[in-house]
Amino acid sequence: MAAGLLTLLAALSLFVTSRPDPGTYFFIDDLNIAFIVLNTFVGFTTSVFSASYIAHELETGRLNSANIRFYHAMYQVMMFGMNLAFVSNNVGLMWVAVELATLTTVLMVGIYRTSEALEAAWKYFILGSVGIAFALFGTILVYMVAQPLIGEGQDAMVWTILVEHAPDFDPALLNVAFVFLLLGYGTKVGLAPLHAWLPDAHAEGPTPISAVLSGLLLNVALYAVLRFKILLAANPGAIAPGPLMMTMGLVSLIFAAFMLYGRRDIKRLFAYSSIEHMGIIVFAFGLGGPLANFAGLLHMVMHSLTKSAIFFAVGHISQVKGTQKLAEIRGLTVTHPGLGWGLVVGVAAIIGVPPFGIFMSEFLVVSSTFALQPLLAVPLAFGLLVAFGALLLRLTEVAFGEPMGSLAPVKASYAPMFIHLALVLTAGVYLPPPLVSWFQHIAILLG
Amino acid sequence: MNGFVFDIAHLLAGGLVLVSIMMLYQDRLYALLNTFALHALILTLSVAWQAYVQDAPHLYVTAAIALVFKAIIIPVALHRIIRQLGIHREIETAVGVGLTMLAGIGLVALSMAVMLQVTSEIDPLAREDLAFALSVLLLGLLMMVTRRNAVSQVVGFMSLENGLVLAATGAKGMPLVVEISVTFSILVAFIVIGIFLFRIRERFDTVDVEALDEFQGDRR
Amino acid sequence: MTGSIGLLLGCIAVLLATAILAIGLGRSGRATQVIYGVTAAISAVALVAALTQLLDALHDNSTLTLPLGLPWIGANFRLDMLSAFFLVVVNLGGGVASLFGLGYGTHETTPGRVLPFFPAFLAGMNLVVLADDAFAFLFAWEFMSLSSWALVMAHHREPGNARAGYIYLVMASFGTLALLLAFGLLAGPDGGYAFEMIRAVEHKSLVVALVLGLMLLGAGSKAGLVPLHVWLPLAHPAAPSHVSALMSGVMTKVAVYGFIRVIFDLVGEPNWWSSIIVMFIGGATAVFGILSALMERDIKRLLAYSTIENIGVIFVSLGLALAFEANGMRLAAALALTAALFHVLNHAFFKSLLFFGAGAVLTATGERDMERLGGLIHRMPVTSVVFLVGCFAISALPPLNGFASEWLVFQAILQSPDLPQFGLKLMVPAVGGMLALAAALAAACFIKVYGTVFLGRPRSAAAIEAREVDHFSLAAMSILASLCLLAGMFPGLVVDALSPVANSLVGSGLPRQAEIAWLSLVPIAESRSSYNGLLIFAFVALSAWLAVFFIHSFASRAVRRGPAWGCGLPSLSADMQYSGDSFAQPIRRVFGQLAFRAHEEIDMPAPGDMRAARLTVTMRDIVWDSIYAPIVRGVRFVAKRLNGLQFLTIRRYLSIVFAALVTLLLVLALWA
Amino acid sequence: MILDILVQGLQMAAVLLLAPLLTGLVRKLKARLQRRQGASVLQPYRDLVRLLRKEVVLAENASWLFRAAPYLIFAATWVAAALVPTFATGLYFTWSADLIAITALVGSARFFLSLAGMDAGTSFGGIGASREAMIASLAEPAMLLIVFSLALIAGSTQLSTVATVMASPDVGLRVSLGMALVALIMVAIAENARVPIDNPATHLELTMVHEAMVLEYSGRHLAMIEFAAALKLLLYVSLIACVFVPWGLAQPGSGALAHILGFTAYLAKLLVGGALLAVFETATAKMRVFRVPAFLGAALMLGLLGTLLLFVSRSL
Repeated sequence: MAAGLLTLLAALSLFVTSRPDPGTYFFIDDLNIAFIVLNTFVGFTTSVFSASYIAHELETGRLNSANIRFYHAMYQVMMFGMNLAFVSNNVGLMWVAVELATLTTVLMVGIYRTSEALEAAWKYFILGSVGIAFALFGTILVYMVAQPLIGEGQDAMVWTILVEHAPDFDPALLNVAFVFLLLGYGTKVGLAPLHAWLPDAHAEGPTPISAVLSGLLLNVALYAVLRFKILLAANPGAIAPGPLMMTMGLVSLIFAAFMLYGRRDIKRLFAYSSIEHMGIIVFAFGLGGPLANFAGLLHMVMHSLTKSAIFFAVGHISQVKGTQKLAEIRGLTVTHPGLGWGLVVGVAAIIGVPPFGIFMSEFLVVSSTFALQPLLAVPLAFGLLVAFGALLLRLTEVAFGEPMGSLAPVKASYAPMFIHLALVLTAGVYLPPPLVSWFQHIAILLG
Repeated sequence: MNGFVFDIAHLLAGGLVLVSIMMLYQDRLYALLNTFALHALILTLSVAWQAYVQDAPHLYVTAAIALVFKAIIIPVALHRIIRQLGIHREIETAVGVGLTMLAGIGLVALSMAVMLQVTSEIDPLAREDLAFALSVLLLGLLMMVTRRNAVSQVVGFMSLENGLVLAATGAKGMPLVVEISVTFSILVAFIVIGIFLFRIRERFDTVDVEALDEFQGDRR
Repeated sequence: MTGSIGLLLGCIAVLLATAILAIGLGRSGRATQVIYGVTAAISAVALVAALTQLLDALHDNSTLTLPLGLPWIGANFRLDMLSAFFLVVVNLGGGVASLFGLGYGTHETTPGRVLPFFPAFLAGMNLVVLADDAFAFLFAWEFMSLSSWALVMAHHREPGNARAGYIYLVMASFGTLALLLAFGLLAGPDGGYAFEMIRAVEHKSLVVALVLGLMLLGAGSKAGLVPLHVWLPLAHPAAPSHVSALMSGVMTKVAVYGFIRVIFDLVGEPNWWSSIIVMFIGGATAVFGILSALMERDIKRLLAYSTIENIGVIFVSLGLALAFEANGMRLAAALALTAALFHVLNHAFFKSLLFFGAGAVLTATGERDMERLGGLIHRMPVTSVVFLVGCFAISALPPLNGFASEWLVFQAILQSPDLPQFGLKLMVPAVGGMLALAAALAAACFIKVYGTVFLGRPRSAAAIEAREVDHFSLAAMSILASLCLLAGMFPGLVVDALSPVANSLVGSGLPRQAEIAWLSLVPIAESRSSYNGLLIFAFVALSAWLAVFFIHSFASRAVRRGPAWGCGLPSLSADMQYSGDSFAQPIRRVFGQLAFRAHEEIDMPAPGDMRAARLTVTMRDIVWDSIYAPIVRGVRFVAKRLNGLQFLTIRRYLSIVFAALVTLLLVLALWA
Repeated sequence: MILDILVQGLQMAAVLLLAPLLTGLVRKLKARLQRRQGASVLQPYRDLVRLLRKEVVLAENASWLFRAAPYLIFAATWVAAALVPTFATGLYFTWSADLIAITALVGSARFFLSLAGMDAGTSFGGIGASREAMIASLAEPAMLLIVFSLALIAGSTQLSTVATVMASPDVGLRVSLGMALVALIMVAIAENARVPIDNPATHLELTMVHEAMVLEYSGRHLAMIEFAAALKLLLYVSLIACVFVPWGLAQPGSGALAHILGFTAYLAKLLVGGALLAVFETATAKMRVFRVPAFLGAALMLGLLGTLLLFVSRSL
């Protein structure tokens, strides 16, 4: 927790200190500051949440103290991996960092050692490894593209240098590279049809990990995709990455929206909702242009905050009710008003109703779609509506109606959840101009 | 680049693809492991040749790692695991061997078509290398997809990694960091797989992947 | 006049603060009084501000931009004639509902689930009307939906309410998405979301047509146009009664506002054929709504269906205005638009009144099922009088206000022969017939309501023991009843107040009415048609008084009480009265087959058999069956099919990844 | 102006005085047609006077509404009847209601009558009210379509204007006018509870409509309701007369002679109307209640057809 706070402070200091020149291994620009600040903030609040969550797990004997030491160690390694991925200027190093973060989460997903947890971790691991392989192959290809122009050695993997030379790269090979990178990192983002690991990993691991997975790890992978997208966008001869990303985004959105209906496990439900939102974000970035990129960024931030808040609530709910099955949780607003209304507010935010930030970003996504690809707005709106219906249906059952299940009071701090929700609420009503201009700058950077 | 150098590289990389296809053909686990050892051996030779050609001594390290870990330690370890766990020696296939081979040929053709078409600008050696590496990668994946045993899937995954190593070494002057990360990932992969196999052994009588699938949440 | 818009926004801010305060007050006993007191006061202030703007001779618009919402356009607000009028409707409804809530709210079992959302709901409605850019509009619109959803869910433990809330919010979201698409079309690729920018652009005819379709979906789903009305009879009754009144009386009007704002203000010149669609949907809505109401037993559901009918009337009138506007007949367009707005106002009056009455009955008896009520006229004297006024007004009978606005609609219909298009010429009289049918059925419907609930003898113990409700509730209802009466007697004054609104939208208003002798209502010319509610009222009152006076003075005034004639049967039980269902039976036989696939089954025992005979009536909701049920089935089917993907083996998942890779590579190979 | 108000007052008094006479006339003619002697044409006046003198027997459960309704019904019908031009057009207050408002005013009276029927809490009142509501729900749209037809021809819904236009030669004979006339007669029969819709002379519970509603009424209340019924009959006859046989109506501002002439013409029209009604009622049998929708549906269709045909003839 302390470490989390420290890194958060360090991240915030990035705003004030002057930026170091890009080195061979590390660099800082607007894009990664945005990700880092979000990452460290959610990482910090999650560690606050996990303190009370894990304490409860220890009490109920689901985990022993050795597990917990392992858990906390892995948590820090994972945070390190993610931040490393953000600051690395070397595509190879970035790859290593992403994989580091992935592998640690694999271990944490399997921490309960139940057959379900092991199964989820195994699936995560196998699919993740294939993703790793694809991403590495893509990275090698990028090097191969760059090597004739930049020369052998380190420089051909340094992102800042790659971008400079991108216009002259061989477009055809770059295309192949992007296919592999998109599939490789896209597996981590959880894009359909590469998403299979995501719902199970969310459902069977400890809830703080679910929060971090949805709120952060997906972003890390997305960050990687975006970096390479910039590369591709800079090359006029290459295929536009947009249509590819838009297709995958839309498929993810609509697919996940329908999948939401069949869910019986509350964490798996919100895991699918993460797939859905990742679909929207990737769609927005695929659309391109300042407005859509802005919307995508905003949506990403809002989704991270909201989804982790929801998982905070869900964690306590499953602890207090002793189950994750949706059918066994009823009338939460009656039995546990704080948690219940927290969940209601969180879900209201995630399904995109005002006054929450996701409404604004969805408004921007849909409307910029209209501006650029009017016909795509219809399936987009359709997917949003289907997902809306599913989540609201489950929310109505869980939060309202005759209460069911344990009435035991919750021993938990609501602070992380409500801080997140308050931020989302504020963003929905008022975005501070500096933040806006900063995001706009990034949006232009993303092309 | 003289013809001889090219021919040897071509031969070795082509051999790797050939062995990959051979692996698809195997229907016994032991034979599969032996074939994989051969696969790793050829990879070692190929990497060593690249090291010689590119005059990059650090690639010899990679070659050595490939030889020691992949050609010797892993096959032996897997032999032991199979014996200890009493796993069925026959490979259960999801798709018939004949069909798999046919698909394999198709995949090789596809990777040639993709790679040779798009890499007109870089030097022919790297070009060949990449095309073969992609073939190996796809064949490894095909193996994972069409075989049901956990062991054969692991083998498939490792042959996929071999393809990556082939690509990485083929890329001239690729910084060391990549090689290290490749081996590192293989190492971690193996360790984790080992842990999982062990844990799975704790609870299951078989490492057949399908047996795991009964434990998916959300079904009840 | 930035002052008044600032004041209004301030009111909204105070309402939002009140909502937060309500969370803070929690279970405190005074919370109900404090919250409703504040909302009543704020609504009164906002009402005065809006009225000032509406009646101000200068008619200047004022705008205000706040640095909220979408960063680069900010949150724009604008107070013009149209928004001023709707603000009057919103805040009048809000104020009276707060007043009613002061009394009604004390019976609330879970005030914590009502009090925070009530002010938020009011704030949302006010914001919609003031919004001057697409984002602020949709934000407020959806916020309004959300807060009213929370109010619908206040009594979530009662069966059916959760489903009502669910369907409500899904339909609301559907509407919002339709509106979003409409605004997306209007804003164009440059993202000109401010209404000012949309107004300035000349829109293509295809865009105009699409926007109209989307607005019918978007605003129509909120207003309750058939077939998008399904949520309305579920959600309105589920909420506490003063909220039902707001939802029916006011929120549906905000939807009408949205339609008017976009179609009349933002889009510009309409297509003439689009008016046919609007009119036809309006007419169908009116007839179907009131027929459904007639078949209902639950008084609040009945009122909700009747809201659908009135929305139909309003949309018919709006469609007429569109037709006239498209043909450049400004005066006729103004007439139709004025009629629509007048009806908006009237419906807000009497529907709120009726919902309050239903709430009072609910408080007094705990019953919503009309078949368990009866004879309340003896137990609740004041409520019964004001409720009668409401029933009379909503039945469109002179001299009350409902007739005045329907009369204007008919006058507008009579202008239709001058339309050049043949389609319109044929359509308009048919729609007029539908409206007349709806009006006649409405009268039947409210005879049924009043006759079953207030007249006759009590049908349950609860009805026998009913008590008159508190003074706050009575005051709220009395205010609305007198407004119904006033608007009915002085329709000319209302029309004058609406004239600048029509003027700002279609470029013409109706001639000034206040100077006409005897305060008559003369929309076009005296030789064409005129109506004087005041005189009719005076004549009827005078004649009735004369009759009473003469008869009581010169003939008999003796009264004797005796048992009612029961065909010689010794004792008439309350069950032997005519029930509401039996009242509606003839109409069900006439229209039921068509509208509800009604089916009657009589189980008549053979002679000598002592078994009781049974009559079973089955009715289907054809809209649900033919539109929504297939959608639900479709979503379920797709979800079930796709759900199989959750349970694949890892190998199969890998196959999918593999297939994706191969596909992409193939695409590349072929593309290159 | 004083004179105008005087004429208006005359009209009010005239309809009040003539209404029972028309009812008596129809009854007498019917009796004669059925080869009965029948009561005197003045019998309705005697009935009214007798009823007014009797005490009222209220049902135990009856509320204030039950007692107020007869006066309101009477007043509304009276006002409506007084607003239809009978012997002169352009009366002083004629503009205070057009044809739509007059129809609606009759509807107001019906509203109270139906409510009063349900007040006592017996099944008779309910039966009557529910059947009345069904009939009205079809008759009112038919009436409105007739109004449309007339308004399309005359360009107005103001009865005085309509009558003036109708009297002018340029209207001519039109198919739609004929349809409107037939439809209006059908509506009038339904509204006044005459054969074949209802039988004002029956008290058989299964066939009653109007009488069922007023079953609980007695004494002066019943008198008021009977009076209102008579006024309503007069109203419809006057309406048909004023629209379809507008000749002889005194124009505004014309002298006393014209008014006397108009009044004579009006009396003659009433006589003919009453006679036709009596003949029609004698020649027809009452229909089942559930045949009524078909009857009124026909009126509705005629009205609509008339309106549509007008458009056709106009645009050709």
